[in-house]
Amino acid sequence: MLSKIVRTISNQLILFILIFGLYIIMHGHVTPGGGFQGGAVVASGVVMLIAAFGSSEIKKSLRESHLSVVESSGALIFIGMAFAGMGTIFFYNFLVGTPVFGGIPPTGPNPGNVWTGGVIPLMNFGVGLKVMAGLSAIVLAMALFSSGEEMEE
Amino acid sequence: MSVLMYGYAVWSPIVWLVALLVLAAIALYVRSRGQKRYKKGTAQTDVFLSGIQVPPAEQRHIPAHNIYWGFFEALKGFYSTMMRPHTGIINDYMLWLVAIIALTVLILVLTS
Amino acid sequence: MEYLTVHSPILIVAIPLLAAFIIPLLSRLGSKVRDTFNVSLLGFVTFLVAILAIDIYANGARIYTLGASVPELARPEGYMVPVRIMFQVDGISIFMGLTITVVALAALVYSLQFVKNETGQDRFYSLFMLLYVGMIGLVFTGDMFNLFVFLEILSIAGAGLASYRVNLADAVEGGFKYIVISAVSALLVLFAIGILYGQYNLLSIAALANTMQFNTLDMIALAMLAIAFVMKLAGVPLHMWAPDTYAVAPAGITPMIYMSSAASMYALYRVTFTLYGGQFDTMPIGWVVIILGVLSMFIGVMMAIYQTDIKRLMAYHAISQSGYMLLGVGVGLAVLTDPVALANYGRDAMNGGIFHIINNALYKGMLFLTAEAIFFRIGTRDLNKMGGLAHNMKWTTIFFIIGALAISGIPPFNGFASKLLIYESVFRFNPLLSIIAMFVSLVTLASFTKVFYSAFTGPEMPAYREVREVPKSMIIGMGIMVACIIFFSIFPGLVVDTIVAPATDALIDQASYINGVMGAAP
Amino acid sequence: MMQYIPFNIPFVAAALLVGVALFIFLFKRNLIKIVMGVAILSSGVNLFLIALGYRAGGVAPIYTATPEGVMVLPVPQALTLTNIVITVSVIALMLTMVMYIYRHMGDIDAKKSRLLKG
Repeated sequence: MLSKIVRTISNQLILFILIFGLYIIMHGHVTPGGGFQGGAVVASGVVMLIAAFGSSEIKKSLRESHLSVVESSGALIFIGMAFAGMGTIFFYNFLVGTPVFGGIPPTGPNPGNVWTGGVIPLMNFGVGLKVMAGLSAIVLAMALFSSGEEMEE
Repeated sequence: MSVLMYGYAVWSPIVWLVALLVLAAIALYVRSRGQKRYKKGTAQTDVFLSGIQVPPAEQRHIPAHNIYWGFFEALKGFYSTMMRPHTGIINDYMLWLVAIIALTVLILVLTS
Repeated sequence: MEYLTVHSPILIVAIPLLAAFIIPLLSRLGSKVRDTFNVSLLGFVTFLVAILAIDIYANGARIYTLGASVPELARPEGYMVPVRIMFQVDGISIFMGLTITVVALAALVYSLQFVKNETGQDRFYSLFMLLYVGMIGLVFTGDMFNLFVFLEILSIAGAGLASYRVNLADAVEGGFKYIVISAVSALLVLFAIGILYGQYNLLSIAALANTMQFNTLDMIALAMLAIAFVMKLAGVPLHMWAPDTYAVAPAGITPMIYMSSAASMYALYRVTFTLYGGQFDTMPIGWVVIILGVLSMFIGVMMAIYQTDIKRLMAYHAISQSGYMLLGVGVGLAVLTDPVALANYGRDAMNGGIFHIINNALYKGMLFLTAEAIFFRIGTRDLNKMGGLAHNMKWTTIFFIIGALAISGIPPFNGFASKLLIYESVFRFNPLLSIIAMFVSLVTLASFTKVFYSAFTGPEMPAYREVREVPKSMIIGMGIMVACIIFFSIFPGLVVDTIVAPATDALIDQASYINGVMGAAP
Repeated sequence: MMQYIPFNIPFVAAALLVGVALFIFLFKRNLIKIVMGVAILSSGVNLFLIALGYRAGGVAPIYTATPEGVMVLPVPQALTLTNIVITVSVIALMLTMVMYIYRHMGDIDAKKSRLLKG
């Protein structure tokens, strides 16, 4: 556990890291970035918390079983989106042209329209959930392991 | 359906099995002509080792490292050569990988 | 039914992938629900593989393009080359798919009781499904990059499973060796893919094969691809990781890791025959494969007879048997450009080599399972400490005898049928190779006699008087394999005609593979 | 394009990275260093792929708001991203195994921490 200054600042900073990570996830289809990158940003926030508070403190609030559920549901969202196109074909982008994420990308210089891309933003969201839970679990497990504790109760 | 006919080979497991059954019948017939004085539960079923005290079960069984002892003794040079590359060190595995790739590139480039 | 037939190539891959992520959620409902789910799901996938196989043997190779409007649309309007991720399933792919699925089903049933008392079972089954996805995806995929991705999936899942029993020091070591060699060989595959992409700007196997020029860079790429796959399939002298990993992996996983080696062998054949074949003299690369095969056969078996650890011994036999497959198909590869020799003996040699893949998957997988059944009951893999187990483990002994006779090529078992094809066709290519193959078969029998004698025969040991037969699900798992072995033994002609000959034709006939994708090109 | 490889700095850098990785695999016995070697090999391959897709003066391959002219190839970038993700998981798995090996054997030298050989 580091000093009080570090702990207070990281407590404030984690909010911004979370928002930035979620921003990268949700804008993955119009700007550089996406599910993996945003999830990695969120996981880096977890790394900061582990450095500031120590792994055994973080273990109390981030439980392995919860992370496992989030990770599995992220993967299920991704594959579920692929299966949802099974009416036509696997991975078919069935949302194109519908009111949900179905907009047509504008051409020419523009700030980008988030309401486009069909299933891709939803898949990005699933991947983001999986990566943030998975990477957080990995770094937490390694931090606990090196301090001689086990992750599972 | 059961016969395998490719190239020169003709292989029919059914014919082989029939032949096996015939041979087994002959063997069983020969066996049935033998002595019938064997009785269970008497001294006839005990182990006999030229009158020496029979050792207990775990000493009577020949363990695996003694089987084919002469074979390994005769091929001692071969096996010590074989054991040298099998070090169990991951770096040596990688060395073989790199060396064989280089050799294959050489073979392919030189022969074309 | 029609719908299932059309979509079966992707469903076979996607359903186990979905299951891999449902299992952690489902195991909260209890282990019985999860086990029933796993077995019924893999049973359904087996059914899908069967209907896909029937369709392919009736109507020829199939293409499934992800994200297109119809599955057959490999090249959208106005494109000269395929642009989408694509599965291309032909005779050899579905042959490997059938082999992998049968082994996976038996291994899963076997594992149910085996891991019953271990922790982390939901992860075990998740990784099991991922390993299955990796293998099936590897044999179904139609483009080079997904070959790499599926290779990595099966490597990661396989390494995780190999070191599943992390409380044992050697298990972690075996898993670490497996992941290092897998990661390095997979990255070399990616490097070779990069070289090919840099020249042709293509990733699809069919489109690449269509434009292949075979210049020096292509040769380098071929060497990297081929040798990386040889590393994954454990051909001598790149075999040294295999005994380490096979010996420590839990039961049920050893046959699966062995099958992932067979899937790598498929990738080797796919690259040498389909990607490169036809346009150049295949004699040098054919001889490379033959020499690797002969070395694998000979050194594998000579090392096997020397071992005293039962699973290491069987792992060296797995290497040695891989040599037969490399030898058979290597002869076919060497004479690929010579139609007379190919018709005379090349095709028969390839039939033998490919038939040996499925035979060996069955009996080698079964022997691994019997070895682990012994470990399950007496807690050691050391042959020196075994003895007299036949008194108490009757089913295991019977299964072991069948497997040992089959692997040694004793008639009437299926091992003899495929070895006979290899002997008599390789003899006309080069008699010396055939003689070595027969000698290896002899030593195989000798070493399995050693295992049988030291583990099963002899007086009943006092230490093992309390040993009982293994639980029912493990016997059923081995029984599935034995049933297949006996079926294959009695009907070798049927098997070769229905599933092996189409696989050989699919490998030789590069043009139809290319036309499947590029067909309508003007 | 390929004939320019010897004079192309990114390709030289990629070859150097691969060479460094191979050097580590062959001569460094420390298991952590072997893991680092895998990471370096992966970086080398990534750099190679990215450099393949580069077109002199090209722009980012985003369809909206694209100016006239050539684009860099998007496919190698997709390959690289996939490879990065895979490498992360491979390295996490490897490091976990190295930690277990250290816990069991008390050493991370490839020669001193082995049980399986022969």
